[in-house]
Amino acid sequence: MNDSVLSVKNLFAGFSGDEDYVQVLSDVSFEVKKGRTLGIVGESGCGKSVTALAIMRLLPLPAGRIEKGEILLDGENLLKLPVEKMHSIRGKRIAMIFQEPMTALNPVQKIGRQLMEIYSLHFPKLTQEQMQTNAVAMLRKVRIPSPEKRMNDYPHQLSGGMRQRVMIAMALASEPDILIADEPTTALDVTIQAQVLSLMQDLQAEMGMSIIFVTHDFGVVAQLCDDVTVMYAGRIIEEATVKELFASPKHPYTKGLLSSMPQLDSKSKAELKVIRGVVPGMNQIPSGCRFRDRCDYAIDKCAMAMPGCEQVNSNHKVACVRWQELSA
Amino acid sequence: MCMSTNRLKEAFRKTGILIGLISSLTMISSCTNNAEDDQEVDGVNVQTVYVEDLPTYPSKPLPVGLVWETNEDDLVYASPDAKKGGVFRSAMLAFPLTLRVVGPDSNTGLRDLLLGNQFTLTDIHPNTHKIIPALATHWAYGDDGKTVYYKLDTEARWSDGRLVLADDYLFTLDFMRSKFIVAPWYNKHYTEQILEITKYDDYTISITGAIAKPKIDLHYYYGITPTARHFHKLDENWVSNYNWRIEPNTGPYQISKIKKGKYIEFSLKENWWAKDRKFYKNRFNVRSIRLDVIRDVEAAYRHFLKGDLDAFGLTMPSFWHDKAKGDMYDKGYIHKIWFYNDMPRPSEGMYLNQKSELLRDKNIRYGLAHSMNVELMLNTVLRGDYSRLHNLDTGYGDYSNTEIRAREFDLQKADAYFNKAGWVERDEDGIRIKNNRRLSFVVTYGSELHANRLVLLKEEAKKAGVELVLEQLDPAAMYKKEMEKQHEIAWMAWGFGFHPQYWGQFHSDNADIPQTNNITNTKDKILDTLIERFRNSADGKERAALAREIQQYIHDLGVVIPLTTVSYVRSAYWRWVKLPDPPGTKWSDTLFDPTNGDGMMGSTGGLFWIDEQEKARTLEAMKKGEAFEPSTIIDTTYKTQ
Amino acid sequence: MLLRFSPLTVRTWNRFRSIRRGYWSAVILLVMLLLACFAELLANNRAIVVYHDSTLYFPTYGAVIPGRVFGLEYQYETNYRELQNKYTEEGSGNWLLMPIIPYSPYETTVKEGSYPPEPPDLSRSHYLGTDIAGRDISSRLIYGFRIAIFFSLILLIINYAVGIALGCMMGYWGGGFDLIFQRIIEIWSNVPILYVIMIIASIITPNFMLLILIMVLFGWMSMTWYMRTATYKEKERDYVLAARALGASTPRIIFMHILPNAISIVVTFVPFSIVSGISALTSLDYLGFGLPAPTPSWGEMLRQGTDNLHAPWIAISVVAALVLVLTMVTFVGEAVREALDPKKHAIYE
Amino acid sequence: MNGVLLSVKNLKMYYPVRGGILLRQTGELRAVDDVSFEIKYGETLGLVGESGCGKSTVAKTLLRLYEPTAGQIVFQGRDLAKISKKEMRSLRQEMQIIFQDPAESLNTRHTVGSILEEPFVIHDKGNARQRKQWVDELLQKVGLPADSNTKYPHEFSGGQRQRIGIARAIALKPKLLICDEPVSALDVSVQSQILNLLMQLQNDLDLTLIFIAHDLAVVKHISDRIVVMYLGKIVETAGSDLIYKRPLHPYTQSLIRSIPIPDPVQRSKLATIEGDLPSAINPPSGCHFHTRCPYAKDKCRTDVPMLESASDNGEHKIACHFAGDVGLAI
Repeated sequence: MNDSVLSVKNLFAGFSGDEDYVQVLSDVSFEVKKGRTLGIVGESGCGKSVTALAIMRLLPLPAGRIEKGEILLDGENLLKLPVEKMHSIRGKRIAMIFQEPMTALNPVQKIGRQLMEIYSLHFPKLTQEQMQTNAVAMLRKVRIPSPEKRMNDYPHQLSGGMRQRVMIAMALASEPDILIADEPTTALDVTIQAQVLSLMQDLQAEMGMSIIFVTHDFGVVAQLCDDVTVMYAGRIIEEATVKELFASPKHPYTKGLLSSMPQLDSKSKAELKVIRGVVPGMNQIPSGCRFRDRCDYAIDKCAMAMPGCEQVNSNHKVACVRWQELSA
Repeated sequence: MCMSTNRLKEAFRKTGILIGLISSLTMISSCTNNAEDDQEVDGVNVQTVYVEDLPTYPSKPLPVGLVWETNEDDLVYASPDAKKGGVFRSAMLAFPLTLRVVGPDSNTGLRDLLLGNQFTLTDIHPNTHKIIPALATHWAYGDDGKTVYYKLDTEARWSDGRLVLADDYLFTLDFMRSKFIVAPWYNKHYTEQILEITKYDDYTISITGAIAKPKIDLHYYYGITPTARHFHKLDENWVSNYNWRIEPNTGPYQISKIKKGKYIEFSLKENWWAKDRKFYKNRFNVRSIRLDVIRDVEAAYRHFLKGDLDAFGLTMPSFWHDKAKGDMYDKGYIHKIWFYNDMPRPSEGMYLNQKSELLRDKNIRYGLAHSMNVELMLNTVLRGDYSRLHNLDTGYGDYSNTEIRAREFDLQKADAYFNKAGWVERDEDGIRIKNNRRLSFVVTYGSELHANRLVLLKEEAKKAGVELVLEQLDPAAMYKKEMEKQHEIAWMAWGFGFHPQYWGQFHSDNADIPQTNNITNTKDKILDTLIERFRNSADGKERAALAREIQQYIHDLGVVIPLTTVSYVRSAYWRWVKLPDPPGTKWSDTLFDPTNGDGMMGSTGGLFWIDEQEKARTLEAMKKGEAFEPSTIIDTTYKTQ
Repeated sequence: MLLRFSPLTVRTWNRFRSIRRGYWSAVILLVMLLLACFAELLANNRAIVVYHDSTLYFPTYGAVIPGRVFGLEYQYETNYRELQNKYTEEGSGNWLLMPIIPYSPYETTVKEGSYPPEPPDLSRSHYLGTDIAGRDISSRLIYGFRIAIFFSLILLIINYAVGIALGCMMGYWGGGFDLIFQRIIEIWSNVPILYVIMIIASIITPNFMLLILIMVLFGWMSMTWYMRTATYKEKERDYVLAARALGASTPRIIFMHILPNAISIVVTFVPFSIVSGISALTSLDYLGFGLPAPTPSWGEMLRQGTDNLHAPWIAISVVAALVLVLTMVTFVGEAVREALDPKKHAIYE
Repeated sequence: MNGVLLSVKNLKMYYPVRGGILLRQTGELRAVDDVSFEIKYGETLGLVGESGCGKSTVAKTLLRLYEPTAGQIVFQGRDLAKISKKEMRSLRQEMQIIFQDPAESLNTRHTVGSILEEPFVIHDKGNARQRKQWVDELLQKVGLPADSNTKYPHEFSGGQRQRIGIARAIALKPKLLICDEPVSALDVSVQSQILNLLMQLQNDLDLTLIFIAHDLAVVKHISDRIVVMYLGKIVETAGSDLIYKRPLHPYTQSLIRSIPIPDPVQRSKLATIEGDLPSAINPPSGCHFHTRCPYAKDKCRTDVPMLESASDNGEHKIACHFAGDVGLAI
């Protein structure tokens, strides 16, 4: 199919706490393909944000640490790059937007200035006027009304949705190859979320970058993504194209999540299907299959070893020892 | 605090200022003085004539039958060996805000040098304490006991060459009474104390004071300094106009260079009119005096050690004992001198307020006196530098009763007195109690310096069963409290004067009244009579006898526990600075004042000289590292105790 | 119910213990504090035990025992050091035990033929020498420490009591009350405290409590400010709302809910308040506006030391003591803050 | 099952907006502006809208956690807006609230035992032994381990903490339980557990629920009736199935259409309305929604629409000048 822009291979990462080291990512591998959107789904604490940060090499030091693995951007291992080189990749080739735009924007600088700073950082040859023009154009591109006027606003003068648009504008200003979006719409209302999502779709169509979209919302995934990776407790348990995954989820966890969500057209007041128990903390993960505590289909074998990813078909992988008999 | 006269105020001020100077001053020279350079003055006006239309005063006929006196008989105390020349280099802690000697901001360190060059009518011989001629050659006394007639020296000249005439003295009265000088104390003194100055001719005047006094006192209390009529234009701008004008003077030196904020230099006048007068000959020897601003005493001392200053005061124990050591001393480049003088002392003591019921009991006062281990204090915290003050009025010559001995630390005597007063029992802290009351007194004091001394007394007093509670106040707050008679025991010292004073401090007229000096609240009929007789007598001998009697009486009352006194000055000086023998006078409170001295306490200054050959030799030797004999002089010529 | 520390508290405590220098500083300080409480047994001119003619005496605490009791000829307090010498000479079986430092902080001792200050002299048990009044420096250091630390502890307690009470009220009630006190605090905190204390101290001689009161008068604001903010923040939180929804009364909300949550802020500030208390007292004493003589005081010793640099043992002793104590308290403070709010210093490459 | 438990009439709750050093009132924020609705015994009323629409304020005003500016809150025949604080305090046993963030709403310094005991302590019920027993029962009721009472809230996961919050809310056996976004902060897998628990407790304890959420799917699942709010006003109310199947107000329509459907096959363009929620301090004139409404006409800019019946039985109400016309536009 398409060639991959970014591929993550056997990534292990974690944090040292007060007393011990907690491994957060365990053997994470996936590929991002050119011009496509990869959704990373999972509940809080499953490691999806850490994955995003690890790609940017932005894990907070000294606690955070990447143990091993490779992150290949066009075949070049980012983890081996010198720090200065990484600086020029960040923002330029891989850009990132966050859940809370307010905290990602500098509160005491006008947004125009912050946007122009991106240009001066990555396109130092531009004149001041060109930067100004580009910045306004970029704001217009993210559908901010009267962008010339907005250039002079401070972040707090904008609404949440507007701020997220500014973030997107800043991220896309340098025309990156990859945009990492870490739950960019979670803090927004549905109506605004819808606006932002459709904006991102349009921009992707226009600019052709790949997107890694981190979210916990399967609805968003279904609407936006081309490929999906489902994470649970620091591991990838299933990956497939979006249609494949929704049509025939293989992992009991994926299935459980999908069926436990109340749907608009489901029967009101009916008891919902649930996944038993709670997401385990990173330091209380069971041996073997990490989901087996909560899995209705767990058998002794599940406790033996961590199941590896098995190919369901060319577009679908799953990490469950019983996927075949369960889908039968 | 007993500022009853102009001179005393001067003296008092001066003492304060000198404390600063003594510890920091002394001088050396930058040997670059080509005699009479042009006056290099920085923003200072050297013009001396501002008044064209000189005030003149009418003269009266001189009364007949005056008996003119003079004094050419007393011994000269300057050294015939003195050589002229050299620059005496000294320091001041701050640059003055004005060159005026009266009016706002005039109370500067420089004022001493300025006044030391403004002669008065007569001086006092610092050893015999008799009157000697200065601007006046002869004097006579009126029958009223308060008027003195003066014949002026016809050769006396202002520094700009003009003659000093009777009108300059009469003008002084106008000047000092003027509101333009903004000096209320002087206004008052020259109105209330000095009643009249009369001109008889250009060289004869008389001064009439307010109260009859012994003859010598009349000079001391009513003698004045002339003021140059042609210099002072009195108007509302006087204060600001005269900040930086150099006033003509009659003394040996006049300001010759000023660099504002940096230094001031005085030069010896050529052909000074009094240079060959008996008591001024061989004095005022240095050719110029250079005063640099050095803002810190420690820094000044370092300059001194480098040879930038010629002498340095070591009266403070820490300097004498600890800092004045090392190579420069051991190799004899710098000499040290400890010179005992014999002059009135501040009356430092613990003043017991008899407003307190306990302190009204003489036994308790005596007991307290015997509980104060002043001897231990002298030998420990004071390092033997101070001596016990036995009589509050020490150093007044005839006026001091040298028989009186302060009550010594004696627990048995203390015990006896306290027992007599009924304080026999002791509480668990070992303090005496009577009717549930502790024998405890609050001692109010005003200086951090005294804390260590008091602490020691406090601990020792415990042995006698007395508790002292220490209360340190800011000096102003302490003064206020004492003036309101709110203290129990005040640790303080009265300044000294020409003669002791008693009415203010011990007469019952001033007891129990706020804002008077009787802070012991002494009310004693017999003492009152003695004091009144002392006040009313104009006979020096009688007064001296009365003073001694009063001192004994006050000692017997035991209302003050005399403490300590310093009876010397100490200095270090470079070996090229030479001193006469004896190195100072009875009344010398510094050996290195290049001018006439304060005039309040005799004509003591300008006795030393600089030997320039010696200086060259010394500098040469220092370069080569050759040593001289080290020298520490302890001069006890005038030591009394 | 089972007494059980909240795991949060336990974790905080463990974290605190794991910060070694803070933990050990705290331990040492506590020991010092405890020893200071019994300073009379460490440094005193009174004997700890006297055995005289078959009777045991314990003179440390309690009334003065006059010399006569031990067969001496005076009525004032026994000089136990001399008594000890006398016993040794007599060999009569009487004995006494002096504290390690056999000097009170007040008494002047003189050595024949020299003047104070005297350098350290082990043979005379002046371990750190004497000051310019001939008083034993080690003894004065110990008592000075006791005064300084208790001064700052009491100051802290009163300051915090006022600050917490007012701050809570301001934060909880808000409105006019808050507004008025905000302005008062703003104005009041612009008063230059040190100058005011100096002025007051020069008019009246402050004693221990008075000095504390004066300092409280100008020192309550900072805690008020923090508590106001904390309360303001806490009272908007859902658990307070939840308590109100349950019908909890205002006092219950403040004391059961807001205070325990806001208190961690207070705890963080405690060590630094102690440091500032000690420093304030020391500087006041240094300038001569603190506790009256002859109170043993580090500030007064510091001034003696700087005035008498030729007697370096004074300055060295007191500077070392000050640096040691203040550093240790600061270490504790650092550790407390770290334990309560373990923000790992994050950097990004 | 049929009587009215709570009836809200013309409820207004304005926050004063203050400024300047003396904090003078410079304006007001109309968080709840003339809201009326009724809840029957045993019913679940859903309250939806974007953040800032005033739904949470309604909840807190009902409990008198905020003082209403005007209007009536008639609960079992008594107007809560008028009774004294003391009376209100005892009435609080009858109505309870669950908050959005269980971490925030539980005092971290208290053990679960003391948190659950607090309602009894406040209302002075039972002795220590009884309370202990009640706490155990509560724990069991919400499905928490029996040994939870000595633990502290942070030792639990988000879902469990919300269970603690629920246990505390039902401790005094209230009639009305207000759920203020109880599942918004929870993980997807836990959300359904809590929803199930709430529905089960409603059954067991005859609870009447007010369920507030911004997730229409969740609200629709649990509610009998739904009230849609926009800028402090009710724009539409109807039975939950009806409002989903036949939303009449353009705002409700866009809300529904904004929800991403978890089905990649049904992918459609999402965005339906432009712009942001206007400020409640200076709300738009006329119909507050006109600035974002694709059908807005002149009348909408001037006249405020009333909430009027749009169905025969009066169950379906809508505040729109052109209800009939735009209703078909979906």
